[in-house]
Amino acid sequence: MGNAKQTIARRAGGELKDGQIINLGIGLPTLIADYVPEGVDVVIQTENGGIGVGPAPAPGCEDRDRANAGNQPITLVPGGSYFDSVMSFAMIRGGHVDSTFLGTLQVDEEGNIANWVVPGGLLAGMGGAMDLVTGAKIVHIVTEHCARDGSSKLMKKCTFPLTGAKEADVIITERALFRRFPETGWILDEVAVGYSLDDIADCTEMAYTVADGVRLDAYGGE
Amino acid sequence: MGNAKQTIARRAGGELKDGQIINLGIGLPTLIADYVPEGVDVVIQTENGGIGVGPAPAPGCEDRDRANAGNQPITLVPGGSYFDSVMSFAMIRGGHVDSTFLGTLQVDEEGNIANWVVPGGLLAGMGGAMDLVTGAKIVHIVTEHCARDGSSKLMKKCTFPLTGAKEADVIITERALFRRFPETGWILDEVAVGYSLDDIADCTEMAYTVADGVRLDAYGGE
Amino acid sequence: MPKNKVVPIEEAMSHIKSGMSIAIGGFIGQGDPLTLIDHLKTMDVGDLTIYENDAGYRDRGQVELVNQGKVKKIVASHVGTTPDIAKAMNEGRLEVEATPQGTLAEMLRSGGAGLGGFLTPTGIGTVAEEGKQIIEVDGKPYILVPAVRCDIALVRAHRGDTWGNLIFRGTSRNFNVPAAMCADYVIAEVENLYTMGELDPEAIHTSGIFVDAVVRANVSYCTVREDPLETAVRSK
Amino acid sequence: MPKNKVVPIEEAMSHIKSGMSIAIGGFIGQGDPLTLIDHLKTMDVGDLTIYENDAGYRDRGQVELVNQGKVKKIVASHVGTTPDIAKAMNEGRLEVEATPQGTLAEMLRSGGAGLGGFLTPTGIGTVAEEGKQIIEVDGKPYILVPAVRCDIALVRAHRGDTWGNLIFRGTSRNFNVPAAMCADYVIAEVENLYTMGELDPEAIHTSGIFVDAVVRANVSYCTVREDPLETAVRSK
Repeated sequence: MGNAKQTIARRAGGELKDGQIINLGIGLPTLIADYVPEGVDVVIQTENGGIGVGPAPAPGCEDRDRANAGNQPITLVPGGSYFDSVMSFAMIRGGHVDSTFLGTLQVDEEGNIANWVVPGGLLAGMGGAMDLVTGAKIVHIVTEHCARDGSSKLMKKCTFPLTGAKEADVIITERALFRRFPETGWILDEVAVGYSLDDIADCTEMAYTVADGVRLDAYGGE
Repeated sequence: MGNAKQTIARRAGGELKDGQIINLGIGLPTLIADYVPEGVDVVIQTENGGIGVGPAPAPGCEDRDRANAGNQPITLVPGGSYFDSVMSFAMIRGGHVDSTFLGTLQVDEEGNIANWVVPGGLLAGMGGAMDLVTGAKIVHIVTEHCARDGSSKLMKKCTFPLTGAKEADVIITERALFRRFPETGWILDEVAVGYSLDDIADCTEMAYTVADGVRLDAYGGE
Repeated sequence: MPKNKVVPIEEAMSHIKSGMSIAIGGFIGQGDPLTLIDHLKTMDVGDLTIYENDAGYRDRGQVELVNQGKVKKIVASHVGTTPDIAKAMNEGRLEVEATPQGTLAEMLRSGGAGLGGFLTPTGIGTVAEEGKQIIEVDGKPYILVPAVRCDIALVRAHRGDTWGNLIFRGTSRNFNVPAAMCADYVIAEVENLYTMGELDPEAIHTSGIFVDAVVRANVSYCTVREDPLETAVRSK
Repeated sequence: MPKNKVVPIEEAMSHIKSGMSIAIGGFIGQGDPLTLIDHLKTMDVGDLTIYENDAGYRDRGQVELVNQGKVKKIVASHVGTTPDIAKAMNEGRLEVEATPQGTLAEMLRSGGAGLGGFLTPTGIGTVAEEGKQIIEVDGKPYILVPAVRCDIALVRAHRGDTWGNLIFRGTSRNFNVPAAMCADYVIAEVENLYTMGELDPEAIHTSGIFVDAVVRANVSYCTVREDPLETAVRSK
């Protein structure tokens, strides 16, 4: 089954739809590129100024002018192109990116996301995350279910400064998948193999409704 | 001496400074390109999306994709380039164009310009004129001194809808040249050969001050 | 791999319905999407609102749609190159909203960029202020111009690939770039169609991310025909 | 004919004075103008305010100016790739204003485009709202972000001509484009210098209209060296 991060990335890959334009955050979300299902073509936008991101270059073929927002070397697929930061965020803010996948520190009942700064911690900055959660049509939060201290990252109310208010649409952890709709709030749609409904209730602080057709033993069991 | 339009265009050419970026309005202002003084290099921007406009193409070499804002065929000089309308007006509005030369229906004591619509007349539209008078560092009004009915185009107060408020910096007619400074209002700097100070006073409705060193018999007498 | 968006013109244009707003690229004939306009002339739609720099040149271009009675309103910077527009206005058949050219370009771009609007100094002290909010920044007044999103955009490009990456030629780029950004469904007619990877990724003017459908331009509207390589796509 | 703007680096950089605001292009090393930053390190100026996406990468780039004590304030979207910045902040030597990346790009572009500001939905309901005016358009709230003009801009391009037309390469384009638009005096270091007319007029990313001085990039910072033709200009 691999570790939690690979589990999350693989399940997130299953969310991809043919023809979508997606943006993958730094870290865990970048792994999703390895789990694009067969027969699904997605176009990856990188906010530092490229679209149509392809496989990493072969060792020795890296190029300082071809990298992603995490400074990892990239290639472009045929049809990809480069642009400046103004154009990149016109794409993102303007709703031309279908889906973004981002890690988080906290996400809450209202869909608030806090992923850029810990109060009292070192300031790094929000980078492009605030624009991405505002502009992308679907915001996927991909994160381990609990913080290192064992507390739930899926909270009643975020305590850290927000990245976006009411922007999260889907949460994918190694244990469960939730979808949020304006009328219903969070719906628990899938429980990963190895966890029970009670397990999810125990480690989830935010309120949610269990879907009528909730899928147990999900995430592929092989 | 040629006709009034050529006289105006020639004197306007004398205003050009080496290295300036200029934009020439449709009609009379376009003629100024023929009167760039020896040793002065200017770069002509056309608001429909080109910079470095050069001589008209030879007959038979016109190209539908290379034209100015008046749809006249153009060429570009080496170093010139093309861009879209958003970028063009970023240049214009952002103060990157040094000087614009525009014809007018009326111009007044406060530097107000009215050149885009006659009340009750057919609406054409302001095109790029409002952006040009707002954004260009120096706004030159190049116009015949009087309207066809003999009334002064240099008025106490514009009666037509304005193109720009307090934007005119220089007025060049076939009879005189005025410059406006915030503290002084309009200063009469030059009187063309063939006209007296009294002639100018008679055909000018707006208030102005005669410069101490006003140049009489100006505009080159040959 | 990005998707092939080349479709028959009928299919692309079927997205246009009566009452819609349409952004149209071009500048008095330079880069006007005449193939798409010709097709629109054959369609039974009306009550359109059009955002464009102008209404075409002489009797050609968007003015033809006006003469057919398909257009309710034009938002443009200048309609003086198409005499029939003045006639339609005078006869009460058409509303024209004159907008400064730079403001119009920025309105469409802002809509495409997800902004709510922008502050421009252009038109302060003129009729362009009318009905608009004035906001001071550092003591200087600006007009708050709301962004515009359209239902449809029609543009023309010199080169395009099957994903909708577009390259324009000369001064035909103009309003084609902001028009292509601002609409929910963007149709590009391309004069010379390439497969993906044939256009220089450093020199794309409009990314295919903005484009929904690619159709072939009518040969008679192509300024420069490039030698069409016999590829599978282009022989369609 | 456009003017030759190629000048010695000392002459170009002498426009930088203490207390000035400087926009710097680049993205964590991609397209950072390291030649100009190296020169700035040798100059006796301080109290600078820098607008940039980040502070460089690891110990290289703008962070070096911070470590020298030349910088009062950084307005950036992310400074996490340069650990010394956190140290300087904690020790009270540096102020950092975190700004969403898209907002920062648009701030500089707006300043360059003569706009007073723009309305963005980014950051509504977050600290990005703080001290900012909220304006509703069609019932949706937006943050009013004032445009930024800087005294100086420093950028790096892959290709440039002697008038300052610039072409960037790959993802090194990034903030170099808006930075080059927003400043009163714009200095471009170019990796490969061409005479006017050698660059494709359809493929210029930044027009020379925005650029005031062109200098040669240090050879060791050039990603791809093109065969320099022996022209009069380039042999200078």
